[in-house]
Amino acid sequence: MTTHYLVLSALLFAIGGVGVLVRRNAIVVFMCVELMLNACNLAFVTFARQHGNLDGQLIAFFVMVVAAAEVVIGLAIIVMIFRTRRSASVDNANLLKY
Amino acid sequence: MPWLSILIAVPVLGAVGVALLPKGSDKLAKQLALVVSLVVLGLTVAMAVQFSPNGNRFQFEEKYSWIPSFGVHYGVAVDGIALVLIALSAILVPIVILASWHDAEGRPDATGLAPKRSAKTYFALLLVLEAMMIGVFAATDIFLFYVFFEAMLIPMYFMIGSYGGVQRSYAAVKFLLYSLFGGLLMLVAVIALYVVAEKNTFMFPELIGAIQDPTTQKWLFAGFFIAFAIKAPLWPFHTWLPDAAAQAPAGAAVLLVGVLDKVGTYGMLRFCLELFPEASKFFTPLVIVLSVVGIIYGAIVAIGQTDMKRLIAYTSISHFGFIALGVFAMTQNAQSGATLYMVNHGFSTGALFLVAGFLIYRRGSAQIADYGGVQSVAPLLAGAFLIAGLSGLSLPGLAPFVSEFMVLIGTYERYAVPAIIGATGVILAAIYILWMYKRTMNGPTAEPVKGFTDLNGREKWVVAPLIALIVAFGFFPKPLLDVINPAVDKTLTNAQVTDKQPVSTVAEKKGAGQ
Amino acid sequence: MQSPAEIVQHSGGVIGVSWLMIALPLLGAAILLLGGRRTNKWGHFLGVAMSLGAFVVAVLSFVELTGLDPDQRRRAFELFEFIPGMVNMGMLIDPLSISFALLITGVGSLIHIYSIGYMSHDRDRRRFFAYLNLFVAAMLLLVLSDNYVGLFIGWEGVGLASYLLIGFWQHKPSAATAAQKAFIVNRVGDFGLLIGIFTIWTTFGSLAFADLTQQVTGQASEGTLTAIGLLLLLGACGKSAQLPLQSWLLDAMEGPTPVSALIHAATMVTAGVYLVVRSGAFFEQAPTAQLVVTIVGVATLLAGAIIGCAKDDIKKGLAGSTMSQIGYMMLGAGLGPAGYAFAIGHLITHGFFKANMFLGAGSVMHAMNDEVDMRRYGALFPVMKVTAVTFIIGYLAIIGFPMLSGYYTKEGIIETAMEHNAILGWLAVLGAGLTGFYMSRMIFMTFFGKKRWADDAHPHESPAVMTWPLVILSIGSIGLGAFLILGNRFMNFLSPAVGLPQELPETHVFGFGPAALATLALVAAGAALAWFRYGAAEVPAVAPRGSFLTTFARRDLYGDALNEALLMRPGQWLTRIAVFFDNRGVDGLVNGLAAGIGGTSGRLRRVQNGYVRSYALSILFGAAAVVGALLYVGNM
Amino acid sequence: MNGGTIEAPTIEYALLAPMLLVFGAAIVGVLVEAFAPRYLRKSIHVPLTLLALLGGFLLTILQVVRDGVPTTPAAMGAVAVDGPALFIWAIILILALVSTLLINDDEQFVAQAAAVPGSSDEEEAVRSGYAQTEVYPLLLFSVGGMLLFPAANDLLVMFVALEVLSLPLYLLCGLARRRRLLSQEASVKYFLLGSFSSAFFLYGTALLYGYAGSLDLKAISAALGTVAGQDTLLFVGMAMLGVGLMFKIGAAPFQAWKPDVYQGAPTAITALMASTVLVAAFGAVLRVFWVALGNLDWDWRPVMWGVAILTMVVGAVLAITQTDIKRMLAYSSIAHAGFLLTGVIATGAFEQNRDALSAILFYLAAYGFTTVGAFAVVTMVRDAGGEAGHLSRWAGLGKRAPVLAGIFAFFLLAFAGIPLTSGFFGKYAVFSAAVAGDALPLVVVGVVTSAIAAFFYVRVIVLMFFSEPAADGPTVAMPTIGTSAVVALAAAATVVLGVFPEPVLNLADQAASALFIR
Repeated sequence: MTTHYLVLSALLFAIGGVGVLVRRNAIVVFMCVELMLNACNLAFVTFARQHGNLDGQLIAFFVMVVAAAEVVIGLAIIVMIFRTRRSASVDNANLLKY
Repeated sequence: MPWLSILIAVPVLGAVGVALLPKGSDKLAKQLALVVSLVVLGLTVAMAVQFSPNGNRFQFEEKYSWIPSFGVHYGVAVDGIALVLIALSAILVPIVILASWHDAEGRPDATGLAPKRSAKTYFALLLVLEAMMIGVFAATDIFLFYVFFEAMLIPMYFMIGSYGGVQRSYAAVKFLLYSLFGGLLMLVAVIALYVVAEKNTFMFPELIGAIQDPTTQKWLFAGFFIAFAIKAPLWPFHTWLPDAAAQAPAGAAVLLVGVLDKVGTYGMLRFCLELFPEASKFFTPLVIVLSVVGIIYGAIVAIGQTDMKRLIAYTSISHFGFIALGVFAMTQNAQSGATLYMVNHGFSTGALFLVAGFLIYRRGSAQIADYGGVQSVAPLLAGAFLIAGLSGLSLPGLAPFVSEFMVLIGTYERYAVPAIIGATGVILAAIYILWMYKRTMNGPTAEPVKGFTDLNGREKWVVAPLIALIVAFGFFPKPLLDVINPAVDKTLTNAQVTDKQPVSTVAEKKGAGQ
Repeated sequence: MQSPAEIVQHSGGVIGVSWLMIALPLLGAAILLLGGRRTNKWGHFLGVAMSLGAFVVAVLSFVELTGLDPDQRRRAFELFEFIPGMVNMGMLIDPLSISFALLITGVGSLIHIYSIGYMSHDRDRRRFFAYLNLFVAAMLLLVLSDNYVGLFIGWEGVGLASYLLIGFWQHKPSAATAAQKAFIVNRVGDFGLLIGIFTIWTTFGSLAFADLTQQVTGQASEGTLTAIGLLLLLGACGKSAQLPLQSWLLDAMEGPTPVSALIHAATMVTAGVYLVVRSGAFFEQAPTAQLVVTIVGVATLLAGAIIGCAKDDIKKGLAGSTMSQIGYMMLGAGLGPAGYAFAIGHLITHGFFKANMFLGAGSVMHAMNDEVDMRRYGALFPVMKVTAVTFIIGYLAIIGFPMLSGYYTKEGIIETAMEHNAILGWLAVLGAGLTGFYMSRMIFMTFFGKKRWADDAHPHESPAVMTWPLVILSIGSIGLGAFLILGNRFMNFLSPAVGLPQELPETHVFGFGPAALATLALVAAGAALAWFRYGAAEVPAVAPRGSFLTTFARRDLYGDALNEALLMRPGQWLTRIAVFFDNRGVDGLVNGLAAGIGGTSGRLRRVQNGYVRSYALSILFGAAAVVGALLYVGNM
Repeated sequence: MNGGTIEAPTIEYALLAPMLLVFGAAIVGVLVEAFAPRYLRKSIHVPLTLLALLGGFLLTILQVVRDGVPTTPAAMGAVAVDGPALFIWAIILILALVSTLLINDDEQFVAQAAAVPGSSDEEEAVRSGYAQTEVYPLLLFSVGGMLLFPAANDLLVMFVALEVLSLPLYLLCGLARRRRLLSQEASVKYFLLGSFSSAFFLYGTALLYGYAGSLDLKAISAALGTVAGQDTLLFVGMAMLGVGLMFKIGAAPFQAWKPDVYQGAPTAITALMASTVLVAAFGAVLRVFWVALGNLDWDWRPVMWGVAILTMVVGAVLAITQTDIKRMLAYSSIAHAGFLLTGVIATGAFEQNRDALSAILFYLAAYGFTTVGAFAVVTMVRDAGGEAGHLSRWAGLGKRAPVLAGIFAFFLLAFAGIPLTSGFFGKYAVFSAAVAGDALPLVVVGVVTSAIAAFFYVRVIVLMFFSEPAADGPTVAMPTIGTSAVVALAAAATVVLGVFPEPVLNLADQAASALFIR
């Protein structure tokens, strides 16, 4: 039963992961990361159900808070670089290499 | 009296003192360095006289716990082998300081510009190096030995890199990395030795016989040996030496080839044989082959050199072949000879490098082709070069002969064929030395050589003691051998080897006759 | 057959201070070398004094030795411990060594005196005397040591002195090259000697002559003894310029003439003979080795003679002759106790007459502005009578003119060889005939015939300091042979040191044996041929192109060409290959490894391309790899 | 958690005091930002930050001296303040304090982060003497996270700590005053990759939770023996958790961010990351792989072997061709992470636990000081464009500023592990633990890569001492008191730990002897 949720969670995680790899826009990349975090949340909640304890559900809340904090920081950084470069493409920022 | 600690401390303090002198006091720095090195020499002599050759193996022992967590001690002591090598270092350093009087300043005609170099630093480094050289021979704790073994690379690295020839940084880096690589392999072996021996100590005397398993012995032997073979250097690990020696200022080259490299052969004799007797026997054929190849190969390549310092470096590779051959021949004569060789080679190559340095200082080139007919304008210089060269080809009556003779005869006792092949080095040595001498010193005087001045007072003082030692020990090596022999005897006992007996002996008769 | 006497350890009397023989000239050399220019004024006198001092000690030792019972005449004593447990330095005074000592110091002193005059115009005369003194000391060390190591030190010491003296005029490239060649070729021989010494040590456990008696050496296998013998012979060949190591001697004539006389005629080059005789305990029990010694001797005596026939350079002619005469000595030394006395006897008389002729040649050169080409000489007899007469006495001695020194000693060798092996004997006779030819050629070209002098030549007799030694040496050339050989005087004298043959040879004032007569006949024929070609006929001032044989002889029997083709050229190639291999191979590997790591680094860093997405990809791949690996390991 | 009654949790405030102090000071810092006038802020922040860090350090010491090392976890099992944690705290706090001294420098941080580089806004901000004083509270938050990270006894707490330590760093990385494009790029890269990897960490956590039903490290360990048939969950979870952790220590193949971020970030922040973050991350790695997964060492050791070898090789080899000093030090840091991993692998063999642990603790302390010192020197070598990052600019520095160059050379030799420097004993300790832990081949790889690594350290020395100075070479800034203190302290630590390492070794040994609380 819970397996489906887990598969879904894994799929979401994979989609997020692939999204990070294929998308250029920093915001979208970041959203994909958020998707990965949410996949984790789904997994936590599923496992909480499976184990019959509430820890997983509790954790999901923590993760949400952390994700929110990450958004705050992340958007600040992305906006900063967007203002500088007039572009949100992550591929544009490659001065640091080799 | 903690003689050895004092011997290590004095040059360190001297180095600090030299380094702390105010800017521009180069002359004072030189004088101070010279005085310090002479004090060390005096102390060494004072210590050496108190050494009793037939007393305990290790004398002037000091042992303090240094890093109990690792079982490391500050343990120093000397046996006959270490004593003569310490004495060698103590003798060479003041000579080198005197010889390097102007080396650190850089000559204007070398590359067109006269680099401003700090003479003060050079002499401070020299003194630091001296402390480490004494320390490395005195260490009875293997960890301490390793510390000195590696740490002494650094001052030499700076001496080559900062004060050397045109390609100095290449040479310095090559020297450092090559040695470091060997050292790190040795580090693994040192660690493994500690772990496997389970004695919770690095004290050498306590670790003798600690490793019994033959396979373990072989691996550990390999770890130690490669480091020593690079340091010595044995063929085929030798290519750093010609570069380093050719680029180093003459004084540094003397210490590099004369003393530093001896740490390699000393390590083989002291650590490889005694700690891993079984493995030593197992690897003996290999080492002997490497040594013999080194003797011949070094000599042949030396013949083909066009640069004086490189040539001398290659002769040393040949000579290190002899030393390693003697060490691994595992006979009393060969090992005593090898130890004596280490000392004599220090004097002989030292003299050769220094006199070559005087020449190069005058001409601004180390190329043999740039000279010719020096003997006509500077007979003393040429004479000193000749004597140094002759000692390099082991002319009887000069010190290196005794050691080469002992090495070969001792090797012959057990391994006749390698000794015979090695002895052909005698012929090759004559070729490389005399041919170099002829090309530089004989014939019509070359135009740029005409203005050469003969040895000045300072240079005479550099050369005279070395030549005196070479001649004196050539006819009367007994004082050195008396000190060396009992120590070698102990080494052989610990290496579990006994001398071969002659087929038909005249020993009884000899005993009755004399 | 009588074995040598036992060596007695005893350090009393004059013999007890016989080390002064070595010490005095050594001191002289040290003072002259270290004293520098300050000693220029009196340096040569010091040199002579030191040499004479050694001579005096030698004479006194000799007198003391002859005063002892024959079986007490081998005295050795220790000076100091050299290599503890292996070698003690000590002196051995016995009839053999004292004979050499007398020759070395005696002839040596005469040559020292001669050199005062000969080198008077050289600004480095002091250094010359220092080297001469050094030579005398080393040579004495060679013959007076009581062990092989001391002998070897002296052996190389004379090699050094020879090197220094051949290259004395080092500013001449030819001299420097000749010196270097002499040293290196000698080293080849030294290599053999060294290995021989090693074998002696490992076989018998001692290097002292006192220990190595025939009883002791008899315990070893003949194979070992043969090996020892051949190795020692290799050493002897180097020092004594025997085939195949002869090539250096002719070049060595680049040195000042007194050097040629002392070192390359009278003393040093005979060290090989000394070595063979001294090592009799090995050779006598190794017939194969002895045979090789005689073959080498005969081959060299012929080769030297052939070379001597074609040389126009007076010194090189004499050098070929020296080679040849040492060949005789070697032949004698290879014949065992029967030949020793003749070999050493010939060595001593040769020392006199050859030094005599070399110094005579020097005197001629001195007179002719250092011209050495005999084709530019001729008709010198009238202008320098003393030189000419003494030279001719030496000449007569060497060709074996009856009653003169060479006659007895050479005849002794030929007779003994004949008894031993007829082929060797007849070849030796042939050599004597050749000697007659080439020496006569030399006399006729130099002192007789027509003047072929250079335009600016004004020959004159040399000063007394040079002629007196000639006179003294020529006296020795006349009488010494008869004194030594007749009645086996010398053989009996030497016997404590080298033993005696089973039966003593008969000696005659004039021999009528077939060999003796044949020798005389051949010598006469040779002399006559020389007279027809060089005395009676016009000698061209420029050497004509000769036949193949002449060219063969002129070019030293292609010895140098052979060396060049077999050793030098391959050696040069080997050196070049080795240097190349070292730079590109061994060092190339090291540098290549470093470059390889550097190159890898340079390529790998391109992976770090600056795109954050590829970084993420690497993380993802890494994560996949880690997951996979863990699953793999976990399910194993 | 039974029947709706909620028990008030017990919290050992005294035990957590150092961490709480740091977080408290961080919050005060935020308040200062909010209320204090601009001209006062800096003069409040600096002492506040330094005092908080110093206080935390003293409290840590006090804890050890007064109460010894606790044997049970604190805060309801969420935080374990045990021997290793206390030692790590002490290192982090002192290194953070030292790094803060470096931050104390207007030269490094942007006047106004919001101003677009090169715009008139920026000029205006610079002219008005603005300063981004938020740096200090951000730093304190980050340090607080670092303290919590290795002490977390619960994967959730660890995740939170990870984010708390990371988020401020993302920001700090983007605040460089010069070369702002690089700095911003570093920031965005670090942020994206950091959050990407923390997603992995979290997913791994989730899977482990699924496996064990708890996030408590001890509970996970206990579940290893009882839960059957869920191996895939366990291994995948362990792998993904590991990925998150390995990312933080910069192990290959998760090292890609390190060079870019180290190069772009303000040097003081780089120093902080290179020292304290590494220490904290290794603390967490040790705790997770020891307390939770220690019984699985047969499974994770082979994988960690691969990671360690790859890390050492990549760090050493890639560093050779670097041309920027900070980038080179970043690769050096990767190589050192590899060396440390050999120590981590050695902890797997149980009887060697203690030696390996103390070896790593010593290594971290030694390396931390040397690193901070090295970056401090980097801040002082400047040319017109700010810090002279390109190595070619360092040519001949030994002649212009012999003392500084000498000290830097000494740091480099310590990195290379030359005897008589702290680096040598660190390396020795770790390698000897690894040999004892049957990881001899790993040690051989370690020494070979050390030899390779030595090349690039030595190359810098060659440049500084053996090359002729460039005509327009960089100048050496007159160091502030703070910077010189940092350099002096780091040099002193490198010397002292290199000659008399025994006291610190002893301390590390004692810290390790208590082991991690299970």
